[in-house]
Amino acid sequence: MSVTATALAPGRPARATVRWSRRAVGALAFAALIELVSRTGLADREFLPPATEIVARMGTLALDPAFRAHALTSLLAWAVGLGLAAVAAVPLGLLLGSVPVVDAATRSVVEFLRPIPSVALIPLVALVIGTGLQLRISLVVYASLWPILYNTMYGLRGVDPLAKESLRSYGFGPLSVLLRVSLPSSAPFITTGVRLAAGIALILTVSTEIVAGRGEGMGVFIYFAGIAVPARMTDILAGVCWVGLFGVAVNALLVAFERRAFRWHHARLGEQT
Amino acid sequence: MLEIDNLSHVYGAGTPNEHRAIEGLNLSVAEGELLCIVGPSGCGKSTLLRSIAGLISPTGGQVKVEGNLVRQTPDNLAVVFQDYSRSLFPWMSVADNVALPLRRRGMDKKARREAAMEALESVGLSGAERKYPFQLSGGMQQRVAIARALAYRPTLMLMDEPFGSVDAQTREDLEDLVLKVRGHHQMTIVLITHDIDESVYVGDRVVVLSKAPAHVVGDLKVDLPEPRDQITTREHPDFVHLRAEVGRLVRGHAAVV
Amino acid sequence: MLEIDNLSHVYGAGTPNEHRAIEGLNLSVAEGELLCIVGPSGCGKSTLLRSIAGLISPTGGQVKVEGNLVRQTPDNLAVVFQDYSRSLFPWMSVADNVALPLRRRGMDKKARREAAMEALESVGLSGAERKYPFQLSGGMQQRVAIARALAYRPTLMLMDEPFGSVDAQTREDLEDLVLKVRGHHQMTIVLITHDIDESVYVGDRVVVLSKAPAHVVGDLKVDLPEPRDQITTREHPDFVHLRAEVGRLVRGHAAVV
Amino acid sequence: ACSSGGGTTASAPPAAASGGLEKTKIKVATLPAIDSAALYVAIDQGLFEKEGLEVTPQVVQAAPEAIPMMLNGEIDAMFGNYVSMFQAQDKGTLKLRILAEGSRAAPDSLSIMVLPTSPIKTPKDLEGKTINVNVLHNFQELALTQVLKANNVDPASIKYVQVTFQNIMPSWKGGQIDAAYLGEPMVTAATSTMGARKILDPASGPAAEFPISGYVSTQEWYDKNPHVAAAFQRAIHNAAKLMENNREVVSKVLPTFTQIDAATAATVTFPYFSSSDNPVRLQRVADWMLEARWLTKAIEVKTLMSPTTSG
Amino acid sequence: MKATAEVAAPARVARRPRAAARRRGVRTTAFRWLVLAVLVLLWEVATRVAGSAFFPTPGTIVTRMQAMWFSGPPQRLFLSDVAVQNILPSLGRMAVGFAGGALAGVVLGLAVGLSARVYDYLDGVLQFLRAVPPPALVTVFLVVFGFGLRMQLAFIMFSIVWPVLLNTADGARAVEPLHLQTCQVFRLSRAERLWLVVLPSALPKMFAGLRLALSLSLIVMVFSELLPGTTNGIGFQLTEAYSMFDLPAMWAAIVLLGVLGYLLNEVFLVVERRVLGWHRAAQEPVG
Ligand SMILES: Nc1ncnc2c1ncn2[C@@H]1O[C@H](COP(=O)(O)OP(=O)(O)OP(=O)(O)O)[C@@H](O)[C@H]1O
Ligand SMILES: Nc1ncnc2c1ncn2[C@@H]1O[C@H](COP(=O)(O)OP(=O)(O)OP(=O)(O)O)[C@@H](O)[C@H]1O
Ligand SMILES: [Mg+2]
Ligand SMILES: [Mg+2]
Repeated sequence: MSVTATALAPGRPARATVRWSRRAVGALAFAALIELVSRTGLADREFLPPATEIVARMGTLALDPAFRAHALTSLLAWAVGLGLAAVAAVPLGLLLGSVPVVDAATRSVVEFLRPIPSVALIPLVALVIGTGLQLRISLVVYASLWPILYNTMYGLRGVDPLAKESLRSYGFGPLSVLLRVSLPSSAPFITTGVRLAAGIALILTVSTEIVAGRGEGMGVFIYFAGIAVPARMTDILAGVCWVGLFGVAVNALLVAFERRAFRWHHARLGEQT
Repeated sequence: MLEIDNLSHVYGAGTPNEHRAIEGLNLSVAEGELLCIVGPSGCGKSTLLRSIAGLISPTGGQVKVEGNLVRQTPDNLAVVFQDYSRSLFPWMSVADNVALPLRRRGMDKKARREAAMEALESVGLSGAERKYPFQLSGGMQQRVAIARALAYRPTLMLMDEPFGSVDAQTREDLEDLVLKVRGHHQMTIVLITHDIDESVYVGDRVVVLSKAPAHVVGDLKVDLPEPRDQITTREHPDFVHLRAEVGRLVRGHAAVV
Repeated sequence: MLEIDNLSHVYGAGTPNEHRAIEGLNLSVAEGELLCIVGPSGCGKSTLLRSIAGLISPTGGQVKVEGNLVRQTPDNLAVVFQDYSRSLFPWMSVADNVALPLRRRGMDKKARREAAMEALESVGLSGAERKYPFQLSGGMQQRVAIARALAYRPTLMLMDEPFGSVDAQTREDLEDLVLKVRGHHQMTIVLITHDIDESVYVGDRVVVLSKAPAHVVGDLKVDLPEPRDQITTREHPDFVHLRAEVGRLVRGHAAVV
Repeated sequence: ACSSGGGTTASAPPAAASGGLEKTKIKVATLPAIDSAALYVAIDQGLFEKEGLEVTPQVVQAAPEAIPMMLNGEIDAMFGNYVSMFQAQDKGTLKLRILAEGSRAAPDSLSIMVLPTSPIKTPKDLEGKTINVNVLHNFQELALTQVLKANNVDPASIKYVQVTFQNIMPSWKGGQIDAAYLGEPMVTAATSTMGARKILDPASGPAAEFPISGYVSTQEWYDKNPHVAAAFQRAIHNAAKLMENNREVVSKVLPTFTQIDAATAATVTFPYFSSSDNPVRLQRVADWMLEARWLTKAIEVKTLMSPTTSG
Repeated sequence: MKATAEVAAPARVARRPRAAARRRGVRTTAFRWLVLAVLVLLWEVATRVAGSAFFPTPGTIVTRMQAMWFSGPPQRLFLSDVAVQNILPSLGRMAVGFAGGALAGVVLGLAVGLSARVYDYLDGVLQFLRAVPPPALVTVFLVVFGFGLRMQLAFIMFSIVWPVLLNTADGARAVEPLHLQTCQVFRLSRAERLWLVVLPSALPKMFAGLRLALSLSLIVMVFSELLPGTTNGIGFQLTEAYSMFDLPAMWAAIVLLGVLGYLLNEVFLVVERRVLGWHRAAQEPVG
């Protein structure tokens, strides 16, 4: 159970079964809400089918090899994009976060580039590097770079100065201090950045496929379901739900990783292991 | 070994919270000497220590270690910080914390580990090496910080109230440990303490600082028979005399009036 | 006032780092009493304090404050933590830090501010109220934490090595301050210290704990003439005797062997 | 296969060999819409093969997206609507070459429709109303403007909003657009399932047989591959001829590249597929665009077109 | 007199570092502009050499921006009608969307970060929603929120809430345990703990999220202006320009977005510096 619960509402940590059943309750409540909105006609059923139908369709889609191929392509683009973003953003964040001159020099450029929407870039990127998987991947990298970069930079700021001084006093240079103190100390927050980026990367993969998609991909599947007459809303939402579920799974994996890798962090904050 | 020449430090110059911590402080420490610094709370002792370690650049005067002007941290220096709990790395086990600086010594993993274990044992912490700092009591954390500095075998060791959080017996043991290590490894040690008895017992010299802005108001040579001993030394008439002397000097400059 | 009954606490039960900190500890403190606790480093003193404050739930036994089982923090309780620097809020000025708990006292802003200023003055920190904790020396931060607890006017005050980082003179002044406040406001105080002289000087009773797992190995009533005085009390033959007694008990259970 | 001409593939018919094709494999971007059907029919019926060409279609969502692909050589040619193409030509984005005409609006293949309950009864009622288009400033607007003028309706009073294909139905039913500008197969679907009423045919009167899209390449590509271009044009025209009287060949290919199922494919109204190129009718599009100030200068369409080589 | 001399001395000492700091500030600013100027120059050269219609030169772009947006009367800050009709509504949408999303993110983030129970109930659903690609949900948004502004705002909020939420939750969960124990000891109420302790210590991380959300809101604003029913806005102009192959206009919109992003970020940093003053100071290595 989380720390602050101990602090704000002292009590025993909930057991894993309780926690999972709570999650199930949350998910069911959400599904029930959609079911209700759809069945009562609050929203046009044609455009927002009931949850049960969506879930049923998800089941049949899972067995459909064509859909699985779509999913696999998307995941590949997602994984490569996110990986590249992390590999680029963490060192960059360390550099910008620890050398103020570089930060100052590049800030105008970085802040100028950041708010440029990737849709606007699609034709330009397509022209320069082509329209295959590399287009998707580069857009994914472009969008998911920022959360990791910023969380790295802000994470560095939160490092206890005394911890840094300790290492400095033993004659370690700035680089060692960065790698041995600043990086581990801000690692939990950087990982939060990666979790954020994972979500953004997923959204971007699918969105790019929807906007510029051809070939394979979940987005392509969703796009084609959308241009059918009438639009196959159940297909769209079932596809979307698979994407969402994948997001949940990725997040759960990352959280589990955090718990293992940063035991010191969670334990110190009072979490019971 | 260490020369401090007309040192001054002003915090937050130009802000409403401007504070002159040190002003016109002169001090020199010979090789192998163990200098104790006492002075009223908030007078500027830690500031002085940070200047020596090159962690802050003083706003005036200069510090020389082994003849070199201190601009960044001098080589072969170790510091035991007053705020020991924050100076330990929470993501490392106790053993790793102690072994970390030894990387600078070019030791391999095994050698580092052994040195760390030895240092931990010397401060009475064998058995705690696998724990994380937050799993230790305050006094144990302080001893980890001491062990880290000892394992490093510095030529100049700066200790800021290093025995403040341990019980009387352990404190005496640690005092003797420092004396022993100093003898073995030819260390120069600057030790800040509030315990007047301690300053006289471990010091070759005791320097008393004034209240802020700090400067030297007393500099006493401690000429007690070596080796020192917790019982006989403390009963020595010179000890009693020196301790009263230091006490008088400190009391003349206390923080609460 | 305070009843501790067969208290035990095990950290990390079932893990490789399992540690029995307290076992079968019994203790009771009367209303208005000032109890000093001494014991070897890492024996479990802070753990005991946390149990009394309801910050951890002990794995065995029970703690009662004013007859009520402690499940969460009892009313009108103040703690001065051993890790004082971490217990101050870095985003608040010193005055705000001290005034913070007074919100629970239903005081308006002005009254809170006045009470805070008064408490700061009593610990020798008037003039520092606008500063932020990181702008203070270690000893000053510790005094802020003490001022915060004092301003709160608790009926039960728990202090974990509260005077560890201040100079000798200030320490004596603070000891007298605690004695004075206790007399004025009918506080019950539990004070952990490593300074044996201090424990005898301020305490009505001194309890000595064994090394881990901690339990009571000595419980001495201090019957020294009131009011106590830094010079005459410390010269009193009973003082000298008691101090030797406590010293013997502690030494029998030191951490470094 | 061989990169240079000569049609060395075993199955290459003699016609190809004599044509001296510069390359035999080409990629063409198409849209997942009925208008692209000629290309698929030509593939399906082996018409490209007969010319010694192997054509790979690449479905894209909209023409603007294919232009970068064409410019960086990922594709050889593309199927696109003239309005976009002429705008690109006008802005210098592209040096255009029209390889073959593609589709023209047939009666009832486009339609302005309203829901059964709507107060809009005549074209005149459309004044001041909101109508959806797929993309602003495109052929839909261009054609409707002419037809409205012919019907005495002020075209400037119409509010066009851009609504993606998928969202036309919800916006229409939700009342956010007053009348829907639909193409096939939505016209058929809206008529049969919702009882929607037709108010106006945007492909009538002055805009009858309005040319919508064609197959284009860059001028540069055309200069390098004149024989391929000619062969391609022949195959497309031949496919169009085949399709003129034979719904079957079209219905058969529709489900392979659009989201139209076989049942719908059998009933929808097709556009006209051009079996020859006609600069005159195409010039109309450019002229209207200039009139609407969508072009900065006049385009002489004839200079962009290839000589018709098909029978 | 002695007293004056004593007062004067620290003042003299004081001025020095301050002036130095100012000089440093001037130097970095100059440096920044220099870097920018060099990059723009390179851009100009590169686009001239390439000569591609897709990549107009910065000169062309700026001329176009000026003609399109900044050719208005001086009393309207030179904003043209086109600017007033497109840039202002966009900024309005963005501001409301950002405010709403940020608020929701902070509130939800605190709830999730502070209460294990709320975390358990909401975690799954929130993580699910976070991964859902908004473009695929346009139809659902349309059905639930209707056309136009409401849907655009919902869209922006839905997209930017996540960085704020996650970072706030992380910050709220990472509060120094001893701070919370201090609160507990002094029996501070829930609200006081939240307001006086949890919030300030989560602020630095929250600001990281807010800063991300700020430029994200600019991006999503553009996205939202591609949604059905939009009739104005920078995003609208951008797509219109693209569909007409008016590449200088498209680049003008891109550059405008970049400039807006830069300016917003500078404003943000000023606010951050004020709010997090204590944090910066406390983190600065002494001296
Ligand atoms: N970062 C800072 N900004 C402003 N003032 C500071 C800062 N650090 C220390 N000071 C001030 O400088 C003075 C000296 O501080 P220092 O920590 O050197 O004292 P000290 O002698 O070590 O005291 P103690 O024995 O209590 O640890 C104090 O009055 C303190 O308020
Ligand atoms: N969170 C924890 N997890 C595991 N072990 C712990 C934890 N906290 C304390 N301990 C262990 O419990 C024992 C008692 O700790 P405690 O802090 O109570 O000691 P103490 O008597 O206050 O010592 P000191 O005088 O050094 O402060 C120590 O041996 C310590 O290692
Ligand atoms: Mg100090
Ligand atoms: Mg303790």
